[in-house]
Amino acid sequence: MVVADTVVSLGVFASFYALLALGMNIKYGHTGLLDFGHVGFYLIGAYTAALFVLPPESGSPGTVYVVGLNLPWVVAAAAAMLVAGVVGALVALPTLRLREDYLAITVLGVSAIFQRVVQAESWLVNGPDALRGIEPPLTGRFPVGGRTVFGAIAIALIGGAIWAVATWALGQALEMDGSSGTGGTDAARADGSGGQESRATLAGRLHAVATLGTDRLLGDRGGSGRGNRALSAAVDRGRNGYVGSSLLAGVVAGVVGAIVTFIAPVGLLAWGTVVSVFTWLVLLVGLGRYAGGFDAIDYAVTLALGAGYMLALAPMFFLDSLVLWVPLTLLAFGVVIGVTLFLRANWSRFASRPFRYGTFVGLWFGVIWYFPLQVLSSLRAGDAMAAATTLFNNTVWVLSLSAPEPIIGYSRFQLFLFGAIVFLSVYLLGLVVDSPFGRVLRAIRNDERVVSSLGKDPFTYKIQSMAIGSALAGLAGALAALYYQTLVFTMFAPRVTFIALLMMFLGGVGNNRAMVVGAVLYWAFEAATTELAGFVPPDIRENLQALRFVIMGVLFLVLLYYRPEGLLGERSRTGVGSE
Amino acid sequence: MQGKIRVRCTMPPTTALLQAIITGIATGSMIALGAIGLSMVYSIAEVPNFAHGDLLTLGAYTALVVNKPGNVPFLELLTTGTQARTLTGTVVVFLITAVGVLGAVYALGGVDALGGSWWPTNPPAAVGAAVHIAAAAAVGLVVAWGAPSIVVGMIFSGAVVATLAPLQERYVFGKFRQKNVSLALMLVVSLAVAFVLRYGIQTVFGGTARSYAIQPTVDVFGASVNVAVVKFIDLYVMDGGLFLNVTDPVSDGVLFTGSWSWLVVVAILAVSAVVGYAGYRFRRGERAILGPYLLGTIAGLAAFVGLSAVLATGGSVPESSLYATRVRLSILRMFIIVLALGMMGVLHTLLRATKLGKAMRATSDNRELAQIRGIDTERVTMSVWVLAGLFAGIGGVTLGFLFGTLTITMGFFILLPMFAAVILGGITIYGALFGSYIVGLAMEVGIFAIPGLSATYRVPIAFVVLILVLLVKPEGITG
Amino acid sequence: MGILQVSDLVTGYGEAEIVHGVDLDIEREEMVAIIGPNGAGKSTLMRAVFGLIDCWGGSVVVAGVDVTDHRPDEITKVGASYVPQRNNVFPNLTVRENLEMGAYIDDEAPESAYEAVYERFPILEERRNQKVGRMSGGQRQMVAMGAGLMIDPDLLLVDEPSAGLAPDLVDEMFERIQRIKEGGTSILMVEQNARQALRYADRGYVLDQGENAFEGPGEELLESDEIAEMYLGQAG
Amino acid sequence: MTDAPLLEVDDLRKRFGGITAVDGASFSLERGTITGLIGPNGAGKTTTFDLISGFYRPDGGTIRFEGRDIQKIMRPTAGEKGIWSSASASGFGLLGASAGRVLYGVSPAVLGGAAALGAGAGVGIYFGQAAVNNRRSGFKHSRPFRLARAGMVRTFQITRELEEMTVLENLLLAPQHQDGENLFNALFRRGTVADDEAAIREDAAEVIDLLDLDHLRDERAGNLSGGQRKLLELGRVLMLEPDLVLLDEPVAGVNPALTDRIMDAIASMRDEGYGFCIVEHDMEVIMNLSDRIVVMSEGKKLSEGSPTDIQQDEAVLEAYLGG
Repeated sequence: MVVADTVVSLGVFASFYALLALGMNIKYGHTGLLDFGHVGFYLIGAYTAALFVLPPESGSPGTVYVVGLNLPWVVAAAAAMLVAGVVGALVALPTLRLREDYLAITVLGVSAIFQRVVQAESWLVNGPDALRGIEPPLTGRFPVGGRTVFGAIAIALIGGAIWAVATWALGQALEMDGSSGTGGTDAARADGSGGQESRATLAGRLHAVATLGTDRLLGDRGGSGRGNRALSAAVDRGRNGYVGSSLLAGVVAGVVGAIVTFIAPVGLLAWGTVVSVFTWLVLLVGLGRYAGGFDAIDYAVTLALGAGYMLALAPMFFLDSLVLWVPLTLLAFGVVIGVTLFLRANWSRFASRPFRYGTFVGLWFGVIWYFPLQVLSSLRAGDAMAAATTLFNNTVWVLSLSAPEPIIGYSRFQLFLFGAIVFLSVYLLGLVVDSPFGRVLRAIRNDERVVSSLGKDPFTYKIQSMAIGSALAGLAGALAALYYQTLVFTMFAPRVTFIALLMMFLGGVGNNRAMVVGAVLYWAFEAATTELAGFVPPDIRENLQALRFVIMGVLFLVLLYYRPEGLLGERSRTGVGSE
Repeated sequence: MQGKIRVRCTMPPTTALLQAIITGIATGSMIALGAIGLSMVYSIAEVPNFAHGDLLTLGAYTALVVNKPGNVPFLELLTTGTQARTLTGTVVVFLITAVGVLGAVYALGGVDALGGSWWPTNPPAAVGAAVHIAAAAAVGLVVAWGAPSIVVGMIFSGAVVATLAPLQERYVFGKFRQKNVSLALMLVVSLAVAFVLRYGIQTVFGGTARSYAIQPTVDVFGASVNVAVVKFIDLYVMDGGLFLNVTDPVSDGVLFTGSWSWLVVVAILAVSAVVGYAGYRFRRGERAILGPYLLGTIAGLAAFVGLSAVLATGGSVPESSLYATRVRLSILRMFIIVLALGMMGVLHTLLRATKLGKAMRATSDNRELAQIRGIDTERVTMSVWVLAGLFAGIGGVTLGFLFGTLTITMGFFILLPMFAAVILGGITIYGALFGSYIVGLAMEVGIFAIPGLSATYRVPIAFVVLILVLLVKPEGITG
Repeated sequence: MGILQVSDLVTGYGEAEIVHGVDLDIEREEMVAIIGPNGAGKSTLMRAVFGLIDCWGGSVVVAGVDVTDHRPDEITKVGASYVPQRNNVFPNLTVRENLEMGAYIDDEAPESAYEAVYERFPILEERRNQKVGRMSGGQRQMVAMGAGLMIDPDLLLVDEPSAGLAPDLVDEMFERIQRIKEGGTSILMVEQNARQALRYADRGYVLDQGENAFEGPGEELLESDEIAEMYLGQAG
Repeated sequence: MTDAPLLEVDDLRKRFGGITAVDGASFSLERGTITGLIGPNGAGKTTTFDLISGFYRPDGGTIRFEGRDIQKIMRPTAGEKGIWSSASASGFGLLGASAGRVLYGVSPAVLGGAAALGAGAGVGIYFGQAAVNNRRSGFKHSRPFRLARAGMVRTFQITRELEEMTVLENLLLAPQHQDGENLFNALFRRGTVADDEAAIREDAAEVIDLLDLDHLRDERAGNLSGGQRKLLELGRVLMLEPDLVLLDEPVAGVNPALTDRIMDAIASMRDEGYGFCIVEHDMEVIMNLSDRIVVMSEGKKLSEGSPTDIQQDEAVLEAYLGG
């Protein structure tokens, strides 16, 4: 099966939920305002964007709404942010002076009011019935095959962006290597001996190639295989090193890609393969860096555990009877979990880096699902060709190969669009959080009275925080409206707030980048369990879907108890050069 | 006479305001059923429990085990029809009930509590155990015998939820309290618990709406009365006095007819006032279970109702009257009002008359001083959870009964008005009762008073009231 | 065997060590006052003795039972009772209920226990059905004392009984405490009002910066110049 | 107004529930001096501090800072009134519009009219409640940040450091009127903000140097010892450059070596012209440091004078030892 599509749509979900979590993080993580009514601003953003995008006349029969402005989606998204932000500030005005528990409950009430208004006022946004016909941007222009002007532009944009981000990420990975402290590197070098060195150079070479020479042009020489001098220079430039050369490389790669796909019949295929393979390579380098001092044994053990978890699911595939596979699967899972816990308790390698180990076990699980598992059925049928095609399709994830000729489908474009918005939001919020403004917010979270005694009005800051957080929720809502194309009031139940909280605590309270991780993890779990639900008879599928929320809730409680700072934790702010 | 308007009154018009007030009292009672438990947990265990609404849902669904076992997963194997059980099924219900009762006792302090350590006097362990087991068996027998009656369902739900609610404290909230987490984090924790509970119920029962199998008609004074359908209560003001007529629109039967001359009306009012005042004087200066105001009110009302009933003379619906009004009220809603009053009475007695209740109030006032005085505040906390569970179980069944259908989100929708009531009352138990009726009245009267407002806006009105009050007094009405 | 022995007690809040090793010894039917300047750790010491905060070191023995780090309700059961300085009544409970809570560990307080308290504080009988939250500071103090006496304790710990009282009530309060002592209860009180306290106490301990500074019979300490100096410091 | 005393407290009163915490205290203090505020427990010193620094609303009496009533300083500015009234207007305008919609339908005229009516009502309600507050109930503002901006800053008896922030960040937070505290600047005028930040960092480096906190620069404030926290609070005050500093027990729980350093820092700041008002229980410190001492007892001023006068004052000793 070509599961790249599934993963891409998962990424789209994750992107607008990441924005929702980012909004929550500004409110709670940075300022300490517990907003249980977060979903209310998501709702406002979604419906505002919908009304801006919809045409004046009702799109489909039986759809009534107050006004349709028929404006471009960019305007709609901006309006959604603005309206949600203003409403957020207005809601905050009377409620912010309350105790934290009163605040949480009151804003929850406010979000319930919003939901009821949408439900009751049929003239506004079609009342209890769905609001349909929201047209996502540029849907008509996709899929593109490459040999048109629009296709070339799209490819230049998408390919360029992916290239730039991947190059930048590669640079970051190299930097992480350099800045992880002299002690760490020395130790790694000591035990990793030659292998570590050569890998560092390999990654460096890859980066040098990836920048397409633009690093020389800009003098961005960090990490291009020139050893420690260059590395430390990169560290000196701070976290934003490589931005220039990555951007420029992205532009070059985009232009080259566009030209190639425009002129050559196999250009698109070639371009897609190169871009995809490059992203896989960057992922590999990143993981290698994250693994740190992992050696063959570590990789083998994590691989075994990941495969073990996958194997535990095997009875499900081969046994049709529910009564047979459920207990077997549970038993197998119990055994693997037992082994994991045993290793964690008794094996110092695991015990010292449980999260790194856990991440790799999960990764291997994902890798097995993504690559070998998808070709299993073809192989069993003895169709090696089909298996190879599937494998290739999954590898070249940027393209959709199911059509007669390779194309870029709309979902890829959507992922690129939403991903870019998330990327930009995280970047801008990073600026905000690291500025003196963000410092005041964090001070308020610590102790409002100090802020007051230093001559700063906590109230105005809290209002601004509520406005920014709500605006982000509004943006998330706008993207959601564009993605779903249909809005019903039931989509904005308080459950959504809970999920945003979950993603925030999962990633790490107060850590903006972690919101993306939280969102991805949540949707990975969601997608995995949905797939599992396919194996049970339809009449109990609903029960099983509820069960996964139970599991999610229990895991959330466990997380809150044992690791309230989240998986990634709060980004350390000890300043530059704290060594 | 020029000024008098003669109304033809075969069918008096509904007076919307009066109707709204009476419905509001019923709604307030409904909110109070849950708000009592919520406020106890909030003020004594210091947990703003978002899962409380879902405890009510749990209570509502639990009653299905007794009422409609054929619709309950796994239990359906032990049934012979929708409502009838096999012998094994009956034994299972008996056991669940008995274990529920014992579990609630166990929550008060482990095995020692089963031996009676929580009693005001310290009995020998054997005696305590025997009494507890006998009580559990008795309740179990009542439930097993009385099924599938919905009233028995209430007892069953009460016992089960009273056992389950303390588990939240023991395995979740208590653990987090030991870590000294902030109130905000406690809110998040309780939200997660709510999530687990709600979808836990859905995992077992599935997402489809359920309903109880109940006999809508009961025999009252020989007449068959449908409890779920509204009754018409018509009041006529005439030249000569008052006339009251209660009818059942379905059977068209007349449930009550009475008329009073003005003289009698004045006499009844006067005597009731005197009795009420006497009751007040009798108790003045005392702060017992029946304080002066409470006794005065009860005595006055009792006198009023009693005298009215005794002095009523029959009559027929008058041809014309000065003023006539009709209020619609179902027996069910009346039952809810009475049930809420009854539960408040039980709670009030507990808080005022028993040592445990006083310890609860003391702990709510000042936890540290309570410890200094030798109160085992942990046991007090657990008993609060048991009580909250008991009330939630009973309240949940009542809600399910009233709504007609059981849904997964029913508890959550009543949770918001409950929280509004509790916060309005400044997070005190008595304040929450007061707040419940304020919120209930505001919801119903608000819907009535604002034309064009659909009934969907009930909950929003509760919150608008809450926000307006908090704007003026951020600490709540009684805080 | 004394009623209370505190040896080498170390305690504090959070990370701040406030009491650095204090020794106390109280005989039966003795009244002992702890005095010392603000911030000397007097109240902290009391709270540690009664199990409200953890002891970091040392031990507390009441009536021969080691109660170091026991829960307050367990310490109550050995026959000790504590009247804190602030928040020492339940404001939403009536006087009678407050007293009842004082005797919580008894199954059912005998009516004579109430009578005994009412005898000491007649005003409380008059107002037995009144909510304590509506009473004046002096009356609250009486309710707190009364509740502390309900179990007829062997040892009564009193934290600043004179705080917040009008001057004419202060004497009265000390005399009442004196009478409680004469009734057979040992008393340990912390007092800001050093002179008054030492006048009534059999012995006094002076705490300074969380350590024992002086100890001796009340009258003797009263005369000491060093005490005045400790309170007001020396210009240098 | 420069000849007015730096701080003038006149007949200050504050009650909590049934207890009178401050009962008619009056005193004043001057620029470039250190005034000690002492008294037995419960004399109302910390409450007086809370009143002066604007954290509580007084029940009676006035406090003047540099000749201006602090109530006037804490009043909302025209800009704030504008924001509040327009927020109120838009809120009620929205309410009006929805009411119009519900009652009379969607005609734009009705909606607009109802919205305008609602907005008018909103403005009216805002100014109306302000007027009622001020005239009827003698409303007293409690917005301490305005006082800090005017040049009066306080520390806390139990230190309130921002535990999760580093020592450096604690200091960087303090200065007034930072460009980067404005969201717009933080995003769009990053150059200016960076320059501003660099200057503040330089100041902070000096303060860190002065207080000998070098080795702790990047330590989380929550990990500091009690004495170091006191130093850090003092450092924040230094970063603010106020006219008047209110110190609540600056050396409580601080070891002698650090105490000396804190005292030196205070004395040298006094010489630079800062005014100080200090509550402290360590008599040695207060007697050595203060130029003048105000003794409070039972919420009133009992005595006032030089340290030597106070030490010889029988009434003061009586207040401490009790009658």
